[in-house]
Amino acid sequence: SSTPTTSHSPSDSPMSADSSSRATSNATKGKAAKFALIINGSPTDKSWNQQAVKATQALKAKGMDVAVSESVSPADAERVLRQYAEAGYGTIVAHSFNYGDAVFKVAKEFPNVNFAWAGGINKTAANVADYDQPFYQGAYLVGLIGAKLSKTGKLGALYGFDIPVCHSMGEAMLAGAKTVRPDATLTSAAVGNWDDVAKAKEAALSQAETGVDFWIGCGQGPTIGQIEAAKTKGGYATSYVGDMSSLGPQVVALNLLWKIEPLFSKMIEDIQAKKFANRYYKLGVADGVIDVEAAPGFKNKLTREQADALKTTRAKIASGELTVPFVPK
Amino acid sequence: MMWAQVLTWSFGVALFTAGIRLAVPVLLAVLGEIITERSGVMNLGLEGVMLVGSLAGFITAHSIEQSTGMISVAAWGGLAAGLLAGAVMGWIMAVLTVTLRSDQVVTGVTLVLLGQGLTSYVFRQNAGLAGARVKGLDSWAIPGFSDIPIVGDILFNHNVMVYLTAVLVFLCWFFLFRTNWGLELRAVGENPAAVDTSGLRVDHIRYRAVMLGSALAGLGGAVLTVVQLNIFTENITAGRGWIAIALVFFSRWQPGGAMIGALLFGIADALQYRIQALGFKNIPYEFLLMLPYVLTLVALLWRTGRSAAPAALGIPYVKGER
Amino acid sequence: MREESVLNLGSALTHAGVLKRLKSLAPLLGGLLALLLGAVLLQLSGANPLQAYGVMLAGAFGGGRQLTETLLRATPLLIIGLGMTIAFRCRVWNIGAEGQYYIGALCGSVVALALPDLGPGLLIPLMFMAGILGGVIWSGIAGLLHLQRGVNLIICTLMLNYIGILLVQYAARVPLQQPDGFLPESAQFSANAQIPTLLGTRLHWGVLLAFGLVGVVYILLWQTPLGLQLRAVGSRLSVARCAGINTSRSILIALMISGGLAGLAGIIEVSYTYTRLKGDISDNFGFGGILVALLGQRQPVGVVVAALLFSALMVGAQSLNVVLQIPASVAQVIQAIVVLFVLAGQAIAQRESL
Amino acid sequence: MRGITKRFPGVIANRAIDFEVKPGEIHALLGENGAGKTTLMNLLCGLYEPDAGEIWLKEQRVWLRSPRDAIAAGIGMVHQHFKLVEPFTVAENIVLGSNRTLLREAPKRLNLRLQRLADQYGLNIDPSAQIWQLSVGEQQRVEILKALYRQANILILDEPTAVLTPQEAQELMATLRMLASQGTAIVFISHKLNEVMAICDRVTVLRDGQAVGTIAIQDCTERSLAKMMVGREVSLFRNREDEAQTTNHKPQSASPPALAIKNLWVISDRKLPALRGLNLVIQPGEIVGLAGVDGNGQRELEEAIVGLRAIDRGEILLTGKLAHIPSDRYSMGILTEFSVAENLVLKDVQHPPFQWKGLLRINYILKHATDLVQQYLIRTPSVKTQVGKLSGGNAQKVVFARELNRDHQVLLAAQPTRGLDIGATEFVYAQLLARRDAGAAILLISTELDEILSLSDRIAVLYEGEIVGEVDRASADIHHLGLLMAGKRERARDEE
Ligand SMILES: Nc1ncnc2c1ncn2[C@@H]1O[C@H](COP(=O)(O)OP(=O)(O)OP(=O)(O)O)[C@@H](O)[C@H]1O
Ligand SMILES: Nc1ncnc2c1ncn2[C@@H]1O[C@H](COP(=O)(O)OP(=O)(O)OP(=O)(O)O)[C@@H](O)[C@H]1O
Ligand SMILES: [Mg+2]
Ligand SMILES: [Mg+2]
Repeated sequence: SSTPTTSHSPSDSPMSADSSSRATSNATKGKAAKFALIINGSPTDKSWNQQAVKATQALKAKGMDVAVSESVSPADAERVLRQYAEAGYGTIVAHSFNYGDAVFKVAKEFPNVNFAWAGGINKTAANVADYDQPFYQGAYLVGLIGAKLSKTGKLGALYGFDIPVCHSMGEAMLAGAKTVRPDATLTSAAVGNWDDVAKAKEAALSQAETGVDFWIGCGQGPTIGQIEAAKTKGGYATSYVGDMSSLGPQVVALNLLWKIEPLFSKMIEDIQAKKFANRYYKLGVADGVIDVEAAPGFKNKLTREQADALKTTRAKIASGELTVPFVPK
Repeated sequence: MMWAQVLTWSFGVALFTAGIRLAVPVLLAVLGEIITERSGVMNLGLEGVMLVGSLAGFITAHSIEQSTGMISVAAWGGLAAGLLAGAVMGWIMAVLTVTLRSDQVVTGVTLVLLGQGLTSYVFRQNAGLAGARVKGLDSWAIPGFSDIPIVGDILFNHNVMVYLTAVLVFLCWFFLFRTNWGLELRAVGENPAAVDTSGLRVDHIRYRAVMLGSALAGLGGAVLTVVQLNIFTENITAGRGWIAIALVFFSRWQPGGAMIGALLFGIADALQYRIQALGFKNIPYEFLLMLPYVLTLVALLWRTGRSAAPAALGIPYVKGER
Repeated sequence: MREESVLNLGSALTHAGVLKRLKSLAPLLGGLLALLLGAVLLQLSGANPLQAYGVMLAGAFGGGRQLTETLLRATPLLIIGLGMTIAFRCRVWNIGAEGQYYIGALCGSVVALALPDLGPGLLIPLMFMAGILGGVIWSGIAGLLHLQRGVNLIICTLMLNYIGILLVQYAARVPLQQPDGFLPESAQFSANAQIPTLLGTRLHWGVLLAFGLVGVVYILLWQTPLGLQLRAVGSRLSVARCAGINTSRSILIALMISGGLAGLAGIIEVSYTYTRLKGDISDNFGFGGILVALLGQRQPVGVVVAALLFSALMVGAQSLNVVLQIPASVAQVIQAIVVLFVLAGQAIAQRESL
Repeated sequence: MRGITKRFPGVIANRAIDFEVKPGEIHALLGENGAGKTTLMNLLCGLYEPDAGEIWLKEQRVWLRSPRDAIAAGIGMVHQHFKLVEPFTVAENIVLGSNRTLLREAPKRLNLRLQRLADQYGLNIDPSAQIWQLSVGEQQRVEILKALYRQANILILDEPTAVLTPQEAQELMATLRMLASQGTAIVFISHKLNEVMAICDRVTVLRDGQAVGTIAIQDCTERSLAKMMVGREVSLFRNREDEAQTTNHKPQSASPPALAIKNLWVISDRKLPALRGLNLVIQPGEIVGLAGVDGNGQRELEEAIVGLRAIDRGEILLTGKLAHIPSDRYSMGILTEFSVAENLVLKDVQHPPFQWKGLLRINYILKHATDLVQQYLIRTPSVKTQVGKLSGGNAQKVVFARELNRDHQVLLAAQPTRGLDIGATEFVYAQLLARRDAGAAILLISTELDEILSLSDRIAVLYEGEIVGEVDRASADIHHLGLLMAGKRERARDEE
């Protein structure tokens, strides 16, 4: 099983009769030591959720007490958050923008507990941090390679929903591509769903019919759909957030990675240094949190120039010399 | 300029080919449900049945492929597993609704719940499945026919399951209307008391119908994972089971009608993606996504008239009741 | 299926009374059997079943707070389930609760966003009314297509589910999106538009309303002429028609009541739980409500029990996830098994002969 | 059958009944509504299993656990409610379940084979017709042929003549006699004593689930049988001389008609005109009997008057409230899932005194029901019992009680005594006459000429959707009416 399991002593149980009083005392003692993550889907999605779970496993390896709740619908978020807060978890990460309101509500009741949510809109509180997902920075790098790998110069983007996180990815990829191939164009579409792979494949196929042969996806369903489409129609796709190349070793050229572990570690550091209040974590390419790398099967297929371009542009973004355009709509 | 793109032959070919592809898994489920409902049982659990079929098919195909490396054996094995898993789900449905006579609607909805729960449980328990994929079936252009311009591309250049599904439409019709089994099955759906007093077992016939129908739905699910997508993800059927139930009404319980309905829905869906791909940006994508559902409703406006529903549909049979 | 009514209390006094009483325990036995099966599953997932069930039980009923959560989670299921009870009593197969819930939430949200400064005493009832109206309209469309054009009701309501949800997704992303917002959601409702809680608990007025509705629906079905007529239509259409009952009207009424209640559940959830409109505002409450209505045997009190059972399984399961880190999918399977076995038990209890 | 006992929740339908039939005899099974006749026969054809008792066939004990066992044992039953699949053809219904091959027999060959079988038994049937296109009489023949096709040597008929026209009944009896002469044992359930007297060899009478006795037909009269069934003397309205007191009744012809039907055209389910310019006027205080062979538009007329069927042309003028005794109580009269009490108030719940400020007055409704149950002698364990649990006759009484208890000016009584025992029939007749005397206008639709003749003030004959003749009661003549009812058909046959 890939689900991390922690051994709790019975007294950790939020169910025990005097849980709330003990919870508070726990909270003051070993606050940062207990870390909870709640996710909206499956911990094995090869993407958004799995990356976060993977990061908690790294924390666990460092000796932290870690718990994960999977498949928590936004309707249940408030209850689950509260349950963790009462159980003495000092840091609770709500890994979906849909959890926002619940986080702020519960955070007010537990001023000693630190919360973080995946809002990406710089909405914070004294004990609530927000963390951004600047995938668009990575998408720009993807564009550099995509422009070269594409024969037609037509790039495709497929989103779960046409929301800023997604929309900016397509636009940034196009911007990146145009630097090496001015005639590059972008075709984008939304599937209305994060996980309907069949639908996404069909959408990607219809893009392929218009000449698209390089894709970036936003959401695991759309991305898997693109990989499948690339397998049938030819072309290349990009992994979203995690390494999805096992689904199509021949066609997944790049992995757009979100390395969440540094993000979580930074949060814990800040908490210990009492710098957590109102933090907006905008960790991207510069911090090594967002990264683009050749997929394992593609490592030696990239030309030297391509690898270099990746490297130098990444450095430029890191140094602030280059700002990737953010086009949310 | 965009309209010019729409009105090309290649656009049409791609559209209809995609329509057929999208129709196949749903059509199998519709055929199954027609058989089930013709016997008087309404199985609203199709979505769950398809899901279980899709996972069972995928796991089987994957493990055969991994252990023997025989790709086509794996694919057919997977499809058979989907069929079997569907039948097992049908058996559960039949025990509850035929033997115990519990309400068919609630049992069906529960079956969806069960299917969703079981598949995510099994999938998450086996971490190896997450990135796994199978080879599936290659497409097979029918020699001769596939060379016909346009029509050949649309109809005769698919994988074998597409052709098989077309054959199944015919078989399904033949079974229902040309065999004694079919006669008895339809009689049970119209008037179970008549069948009972004729010395046949109403419950046995319904068991067979529900299990056969669910098996086909399971096969539909397996086609989705084993043949079309070559992977499994949670909730992969994404509502296709429900669409199939709607299409049964559209089909008026006729296999031929089912094929038309499934194609209509598939083509509407395919069209919707292509409109997006062509960049009609002023139409919000939500409205494009609605297109297949709206079209199904609109199409039904023209299929009214005397209801063709089996008279005993949805009604548990109790011996000797007036 | 046996219909129970005030006028028809069955035969507790017959010679088979004792046997019947034994049989009436079948659903309970079914539930226990399901838990046994669930125990195997839990063991397979590496948990101690007894401990796990203890955690689930404590998580759902272990104290005032836990009970509160169970009640909160049951509220939308209960409201929708009650509406469906009326629809199903009239043999109106409305499986569009999900869509009606969404549209109800949409209409209520429009009011909440348009009149943020209105006092809650006025605003909340207005929102509720708008929510009900939304559900009524959405179910009414299905009703008109069914009655006017003869389109099957199951399909109408099913298709309108998809359409309704997409409509809300659009509304939350474009016209109602918060002005400076990036996320596809409306602005958060003003405090006035969030249902107040009761005396410092987390329970809110909607919970109270839901339980009040139990009585209302009970009275409507069993103690009013309208209820009797709706049930008559559900029992046999042609007889009802002969008895001078306007059957189309009855069908429309039953449909719209169920739609209206689904809409009400929608705006209550959005106002209290989500506090804003977005594309994802339901955890399958529509289907849950349908299940609860049928599992509760289309009896208002039964619906309460079913809704609580359902919600307790959900809340307990999540607790299991939090406390013992048992994957939520195990709980989902257990939930489905419990429902299936309770169903089987109910069916056995209802059979005339064993 | 020896010592047969069968219980239902709340009722013992059969108590220790002994019953036997010999090959080649026609054995009548008599009893009031709810006496347990149907139940006993359902046990014999394997639909139920007895709680106690044994069944012996030709000196051998048999266990009939399912209809399949019964069929194998050579027992065939024609049920009171036919067990036919409506959208299927006659041939398909007959062979249903007896062909074990995979492929179906070619329709042509099958039809030919069955045509021959039908001819052999002298049953006039078109094997290729669909059931829903057939008249009730024809459907019954299909049922009989179905039993014969399975080589039944015991044939059970549950109230076979209740739904037949006199001519059809005659034909049926001839068929039964022929079958008996070939050695088939026949059990014949009926409420019509004259038929029983005419064709049966022996009679067994049930009362309250118990066998009162078995006697040879020579040893009894209609009157003695009636007494055996009911347990007291009953007067029979069967012959017209008995009802002299009703003949000199005068309708209030001066007043405007209570029911006037003008040039009525109605389309049937088969999209054909079922009524073609029908005209009929009924005055307050008179009973108009509408005679006719079933299937000539009776059902459509009934539905049009009640408002269940759209009127194509013409109009129906109704003064005052309408009460309706439907021809098919299960699809038009009562809700089997509802209690007796609920059924009794079904039409009036929205009015006081049954409701008060929008709420039902439950206690009043229950009391009302208790009163009506006593007044109309409805045999039911309680007013809260589901009507579906009552016997056919008692279910009909529930309809009667409800309809007659409403203050109506017009009463539409369609086949009001179908399936009723003599006691109940007597009661119904008395009620109808009392209503008329109270000033109600009554339209009596019946396929039983006897019934029409004994009750009507005026008689109209319906043929192919038209009134083909109207006669005054005084001048009515059975022969003439019979000709009118079947007139055109007779003539057509003559011309051949
Ligand atoms: N879940 C169910 N349980 C029991 N019966 C059902 C169920 N769903 C549908 N039915 C029955 O199936 C048939 C068709 O369903 P429905 O009544 O919704 O169709 P309809 O559109 O009203 O048909 P019609 O054209 O006759 O009006 C009806 O006889 C209905 O009673
Ligand atoms: N399925 C059943 N469940 C409960 N009670 C039943 C059932 N069938 C029959 N009964 C009861 O058994 C008794 C005998 O009924 P049965 O139908 O045998 O009467 P019958 O003699 O055929 O009457 P009728 O002349 O009215 O047809 C009645 O009191 C009836 O209410
Ligand atoms: Mg009877
Ligand atoms: Mg009878």
